[in-house]
Amino acid sequence: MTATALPDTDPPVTRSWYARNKLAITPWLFLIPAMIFFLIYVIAPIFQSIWISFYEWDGLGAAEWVGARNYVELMDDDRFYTSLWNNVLWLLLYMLAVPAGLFVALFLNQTVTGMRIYKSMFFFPFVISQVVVGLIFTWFYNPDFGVVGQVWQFFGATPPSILGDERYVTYGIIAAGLWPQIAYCMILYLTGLNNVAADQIEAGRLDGAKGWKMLWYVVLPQLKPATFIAVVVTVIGALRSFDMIAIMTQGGPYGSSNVLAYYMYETALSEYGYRMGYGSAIATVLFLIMLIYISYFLYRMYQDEKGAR
Amino acid sequence: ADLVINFDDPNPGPKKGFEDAVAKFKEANPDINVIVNINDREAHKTAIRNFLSADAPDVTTWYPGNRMAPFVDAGLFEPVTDLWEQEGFNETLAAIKPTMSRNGEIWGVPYSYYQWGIYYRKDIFDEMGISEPQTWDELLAASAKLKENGVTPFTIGTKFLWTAAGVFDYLNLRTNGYDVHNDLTAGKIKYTDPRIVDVFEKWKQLIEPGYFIENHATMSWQDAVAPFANGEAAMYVMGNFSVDAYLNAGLTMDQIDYFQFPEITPGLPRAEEAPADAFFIPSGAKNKEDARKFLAFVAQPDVQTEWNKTIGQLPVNSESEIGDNKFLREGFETVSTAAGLAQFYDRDAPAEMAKAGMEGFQEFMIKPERMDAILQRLDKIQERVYK
Amino acid sequence: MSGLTIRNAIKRYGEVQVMHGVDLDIADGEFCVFVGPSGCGKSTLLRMVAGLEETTEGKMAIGGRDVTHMDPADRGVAMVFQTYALYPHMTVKENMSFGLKMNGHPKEEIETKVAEASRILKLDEYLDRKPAALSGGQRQRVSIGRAIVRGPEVFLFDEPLSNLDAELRVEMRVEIARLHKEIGATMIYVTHDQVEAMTLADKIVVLRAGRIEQVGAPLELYRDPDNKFVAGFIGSPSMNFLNGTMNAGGLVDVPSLQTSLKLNVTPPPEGTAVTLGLRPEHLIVDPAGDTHRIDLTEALGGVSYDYLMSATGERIVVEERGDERAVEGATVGLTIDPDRAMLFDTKTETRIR
Amino acid sequence: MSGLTIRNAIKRYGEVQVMHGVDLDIADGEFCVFVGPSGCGKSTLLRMVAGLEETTEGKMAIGGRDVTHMDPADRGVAMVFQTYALYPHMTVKENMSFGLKMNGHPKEEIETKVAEASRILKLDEYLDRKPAALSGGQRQRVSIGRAIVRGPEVFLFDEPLSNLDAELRVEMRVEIARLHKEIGATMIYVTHDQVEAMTLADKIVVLRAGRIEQVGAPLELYRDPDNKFVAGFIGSPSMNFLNGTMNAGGLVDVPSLQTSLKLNVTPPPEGTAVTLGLRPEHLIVDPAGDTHRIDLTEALGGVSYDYLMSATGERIVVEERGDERAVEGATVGLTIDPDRAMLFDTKTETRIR
Amino acid sequence: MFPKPIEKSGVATQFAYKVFLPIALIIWLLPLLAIVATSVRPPSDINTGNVFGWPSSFQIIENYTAVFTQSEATTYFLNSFKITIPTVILSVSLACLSGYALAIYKFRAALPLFFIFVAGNFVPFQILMVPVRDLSVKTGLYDTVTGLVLFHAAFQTGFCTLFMRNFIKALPFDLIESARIEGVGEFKIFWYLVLPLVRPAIAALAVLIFTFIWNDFFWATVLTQGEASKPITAGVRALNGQFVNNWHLVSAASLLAAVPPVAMFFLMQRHFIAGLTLGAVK
Ligand SMILES: Nc1ncnc2c1ncn2[C@@H]1O[C@H](COP(=O)(O)OP(=O)(O)OP(=O)(O)O)[C@@H](O)[C@H]1O
Ligand SMILES: Nc1ncnc2c1ncn2[C@@H]1O[C@H](COP(=O)(O)OP(=O)(O)OP(=O)(O)O)[C@@H](O)[C@H]1O
Ligand SMILES: [Mg+2]
Ligand SMILES: [Mg+2]
Repeated sequence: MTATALPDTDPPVTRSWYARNKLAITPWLFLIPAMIFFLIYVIAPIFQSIWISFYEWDGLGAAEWVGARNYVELMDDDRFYTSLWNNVLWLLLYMLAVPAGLFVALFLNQTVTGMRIYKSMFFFPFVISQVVVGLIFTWFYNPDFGVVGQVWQFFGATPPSILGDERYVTYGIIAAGLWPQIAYCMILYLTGLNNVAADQIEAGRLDGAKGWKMLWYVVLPQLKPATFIAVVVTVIGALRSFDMIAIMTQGGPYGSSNVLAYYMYETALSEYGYRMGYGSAIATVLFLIMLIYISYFLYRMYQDEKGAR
Repeated sequence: ADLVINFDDPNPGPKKGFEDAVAKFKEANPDINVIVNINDREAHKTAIRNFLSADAPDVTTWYPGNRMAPFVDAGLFEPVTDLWEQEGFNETLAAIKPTMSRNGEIWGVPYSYYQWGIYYRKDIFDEMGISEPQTWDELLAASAKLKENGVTPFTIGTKFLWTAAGVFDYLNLRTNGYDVHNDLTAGKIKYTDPRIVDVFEKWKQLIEPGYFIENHATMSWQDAVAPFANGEAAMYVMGNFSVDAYLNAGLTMDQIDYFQFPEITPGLPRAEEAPADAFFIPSGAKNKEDARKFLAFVAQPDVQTEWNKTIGQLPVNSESEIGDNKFLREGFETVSTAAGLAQFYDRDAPAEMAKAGMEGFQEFMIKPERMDAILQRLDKIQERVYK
Repeated sequence: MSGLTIRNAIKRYGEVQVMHGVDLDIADGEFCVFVGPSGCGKSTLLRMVAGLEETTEGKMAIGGRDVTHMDPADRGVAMVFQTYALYPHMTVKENMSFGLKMNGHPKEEIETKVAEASRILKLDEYLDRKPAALSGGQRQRVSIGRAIVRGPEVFLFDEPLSNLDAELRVEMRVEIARLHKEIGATMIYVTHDQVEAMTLADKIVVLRAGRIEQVGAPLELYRDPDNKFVAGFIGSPSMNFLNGTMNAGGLVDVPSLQTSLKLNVTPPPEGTAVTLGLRPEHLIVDPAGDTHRIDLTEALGGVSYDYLMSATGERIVVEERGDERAVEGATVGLTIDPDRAMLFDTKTETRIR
Repeated sequence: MSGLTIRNAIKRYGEVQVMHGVDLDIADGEFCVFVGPSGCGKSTLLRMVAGLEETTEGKMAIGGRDVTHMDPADRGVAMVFQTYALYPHMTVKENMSFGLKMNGHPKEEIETKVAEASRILKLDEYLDRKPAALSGGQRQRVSIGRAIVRGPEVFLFDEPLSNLDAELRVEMRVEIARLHKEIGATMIYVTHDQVEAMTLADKIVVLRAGRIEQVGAPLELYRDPDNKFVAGFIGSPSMNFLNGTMNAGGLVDVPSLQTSLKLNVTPPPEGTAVTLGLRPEHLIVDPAGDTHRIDLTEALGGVSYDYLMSATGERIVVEERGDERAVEGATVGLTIDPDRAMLFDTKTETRIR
Repeated sequence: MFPKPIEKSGVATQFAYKVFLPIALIIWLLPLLAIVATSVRPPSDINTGNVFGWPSSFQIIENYTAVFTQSEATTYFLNSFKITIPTVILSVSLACLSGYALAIYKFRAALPLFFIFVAGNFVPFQILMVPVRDLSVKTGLYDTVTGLVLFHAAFQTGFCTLFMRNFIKALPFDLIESARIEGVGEFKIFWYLVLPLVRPAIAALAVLIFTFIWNDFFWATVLTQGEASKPITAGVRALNGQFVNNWHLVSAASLLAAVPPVAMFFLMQRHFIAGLTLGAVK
């Protein structure tokens, strides 16, 4: 082919700067409002909190720089260790919501008439505020006129004071917290089960996998995304456990049901608190724990995104 | 001019008392436009930090003693020493003057206070032939007798901690006296001091035989009224504000009565718990002139008389009249003859110490065997808080 | 012996009946292909054989054993799915050994069987990969391997190649033919693809709306269909159908051809409406004629398709080969070999022989 | 005039270069089809023309205007996507008028244009339906309609029919051919389908790995490919390739045929390794010969494919027609028409003419 | 489908399943049922320990009206709506914009920015508490509905962006390209094309955020103090203090507080569940 020069009949059009850089600028125009909000209310405060944790400050007067002293004090604070240990308990026991949710989901994954209603009723607890759940269970556990008390008395036993006994209190609150959380995991699994590949189940049937074997070898691996999310939301739920404790015990009796989230609030903002620096130090520790999960989650997401491209 | 007042009790009685007083004040000062904000007490406790520094009202309620210390120290309250001079409060309000003072100035004007003591079921006592105990031994004997008859001697609800502090304060005041109370809350005495240990040992004498109701850690003070009302428990170490609750729970004036916390160390001058409620002027107030007018107004004898009749408490002004109910009369008798008035453990001690201390009391009431560990922990905290 | 016998099999979904009493015998080692339009029940019948669908009524026997109500795993069948249905979280090896493992076979036996299957299917290199890391063809091979390992009496394939691209499809088709030769098991194969059906089958079963239309060897169906449906279904491009009537002399009047034909059949009564069937590959364009106009020609290189329009408005497709091709727009005639024309009763659609 | 000129177009994604200096001229009103193996850059080139991908280097002009760095909207092109890309929340009419409306064309003008397009595509009945209520073919028609409405100089199609089933595909293919005739705009069409390419194109562009292998009319490419790649790519079944060497007399030695052939080409030097190309449809099985064994035959009715194995292990496919068919396992020979054989240089893969 | 459909098992199993299902439901909802029963009892039932038995009389109207007459419940409810509805509107709008930008445009900062939004969504509230409260006090937003709305909207932006971005990303990109070829501007593409198409996602998200915000307790505690701006969750806690020992009233108040999210759930069930699983699983 003869390499004739292109017939440039039209003079090159001069386009405005915006027109030329349209695709580079537009996304920022869309992003700016959200970014500003997020920066002011989420990103900046994280760093401010970390910064405050190096101060002694009662929220009124001038803040005093104390370096790492708040952290040193934290290392020697029994309440902190109680809270940390309770957080660990929360993390571990809250995880029960995942298998329990799966179990309920399996139980409900049928097409009997009225199943939709049953499913929604089972999901119900998740929609209710944790404040209400906390109140319900406070009453439920009441040894004198709560359900637990009545049941014990029916059997002629002295009802335990679940929320008043350091041995039971954390477990009692976690059990209350599990109630909505199981419902949440159940829904995740129900939708997961909906998407389980029918052909793999059939292949499994031909391969002779039955019951638990089918569940373990064929179904569960397919539910991995649901499980992953269930674990993530449960971990976050466990570490954020604030409402229930605030309502049910306020960390009591004598701090034995405290967790970091509530302890932080208590130190920083409650009637006897106003140690902003110390509270921030606790929050920072909590944040660091959460950061492990956040990083893991982002890593997973990064892998997915890479795969998608 | 506008006068903004923040008040801290939305419950019907107190609210009415306050509103009536405000109405009267308006009548007397038609040119002042009074604006009131009424908050829930717990909310008020957290909110005050913000509004004092950010958007100060002209008058606010708050509590004397150590509770006012942070704001006084941060310069957020206006001293009213001159007002006291001018209006002669140094005489009429003398009872509360010490706790209203700090750094050589006086910081507010109290409008009400109330006595603490032991409220009891007179009908049960009568039935079992028990009379009002005057000494520690009599108290123990009365308790033993109640227990034998299937009645728990004391009700209490420690979910919100301060109720336990009331018991502790009384045991301490009666065992060691007013000065030890003040020294302890001022951080001058360790918790492992033998005198304090002695208080706990006394307390043990009530705890170990089971003289307090079970499950008190899950109950608020109101919850704890129930066993008292239905006869499962017969005594309650409480403040006078609780009388309403007894009546609401179905008890009649005849069924309940009051006695002073019995003597423990013989001959010790008797000090009492008598927390006061007061008005303060924030230093950021815009209309300080009218604010002072209002403070002067609420200290007037007739105003305090009316107000305290409405809320069933004691007026601070010595020229006011006491409501004609047996509790108020007995209460007035109790506090006016006391050798010293304590505010309360959690008002006298710094907040952080108070919190830790009260948790310790609660823990002790449930696990008395941990006494040593608890006291050592309190020492540790004390060391840090008062440094 | 592991042939399959189906007797009067009926399938209902609630009220809807989708299989209407199917009778079928497949001999041991035979390669049987089910074809038919979408929704005719091919998959359903196959899945009834597999045991994945309940057989509502009727009997089913494999190798003489009545399997009608047996569990899928106990029937001695293996199935290869259109979607491969590989377990995505298992390696190729684990996928293939899963069935044996579930049934508690000893480890060494599993090893040998997997190795054997992997040899047959040339999968040795991929044994440790997960399905996601395989191409479509490789995945389908694994799913066949999974079937082989279990050593079933009957292999079932449900459109196994339809997710592959054209080239791979050809390759895998040959592979499956080879496999059948090598292991000689009975195979039942569902497909939409003419070529697959014609080339793989020992026996083709043509289904329509839950009923068997005809069973026979591929060329038998091509050459001697029982009815218009089968005739139209087998062969590509499809057979041309022209309306006609029997006239007095046993001749067929075909208006669109502007002629009458004498076919080698037992003529039905005079006046019967008949349909004449002509395969595109059996027609020759006659440039000298003038019965048709050439609407469109498509030259594909080796062959061309001519779309002819008759005066009656009936369309005819002619497959042309060789280098001389018809020109669009030209007026032409058609040369017909009456021996290759077929006749159908227009009403009943059955073949008139 | 609205032809397309591409000069030395280069496309890089980061480090990876996917188009290697493409030069192409498409005349005004021409129907140009891009074919090539998957990943060769067909879509990329089309999208570069559309302006959806930046052209890294080189120039591109439509109707004489340099459009290399223009916004897609300003190039005067319209594109029809494989996925139709209809706006699901708009009716057919709104879909077609959306672009004009957004660019502020007056209402009446839009009305007329949509009416016109809808007439051409016979969409009048469906104007008020949403895409979800349309069949695949109708959707594709709407997406073409959307392109027509804008009255572009160049239409771009990226595998527009590959989501349709076989029958519809044929129908829509004819439709597109008709459309091209009717509006006569320049069209560029990407496809995988041999038949589409052969039947629709005025000009086929064969791409391989980001380079143009050959440009020409369909039958030109079929009959006279420039190289082995094009020869193998065009035509189905693919051309057979046999190894050979030039011997002294200008003859080609073909071991698998056990003979030497004299082809009508300028013979390369003696000893050159050459590849002989033979189309399956140009071979005839000779039952009398004994050079090959018939491995497998596939009878499709009208045609059969015979898979022949030579002594050298090279495979040959022969397309057979007519009724006499070869038998599997038999030993046969091949009859070759040297005029139809092609010769390629084995090393460079270029055609030797 | 797993487990095996119950219709395919024996009659006995089917029967057992159908019988057990309601029993399981009752056990599951026992705490709730108990509190419903309590909320209609007269106080005397509670004092006499009649927890399971039939209420000695039904005080539905008395108890529920008492909640409103004896407390500021009306204000609390109004506040909850005043907080929740603007928050939903604001955060969803912001997220539509940012989600669109992150899903459609390929620029280097897209992924890091997206990850920051996602990470922010998981941050424990406590680390934000002190500075956010401080900021609110300084700007006069403390103890105002506006303050809560702004914060909630900002915080939820993380989750909403994650949600919208993934949803928009799943739209066929062809649609956008097609519109670009047609000369439709970027904002018009967003407005006329993307917004209508993500309506289901917006609905799902709105329902979800509504429940989240309605049920928020922590920030209500941290950022409000008075009756004037307290939402119902914090209100219920306050009522709990006020109605001590009046469990019938506390129960009634609690149930009332749960009504709007529950109603939301039942009315918008499809969207709600889609929201949960979309937002989470994708
Ligand atoms: N679960 C079911 N409930 C009701 N009807 C069904 C069910 N499964 C299949 N059918 C019906 O049974 C008939 C046969 O379906 P089947 O899947 O066997 O067709 P097919 O021949 O395999 O079609 P295709 O070629 O599209 O795969 C269809 O009409 C279908 O609608
Ligand atoms: N965004 C991208 N980044 C990097 N490489 C790309 C990108 N898009 C396409 N490619 C590469 O460019 C080459 C050409 O791709 P293109 O989609 O044009 O192929 P194609 O011929 O259309 O294939 P197909 O027939 O499968 O559609 C491929 O090798 C592909 O991997
Ligand atoms: Mg099928
Ligand atoms: Mg492509």
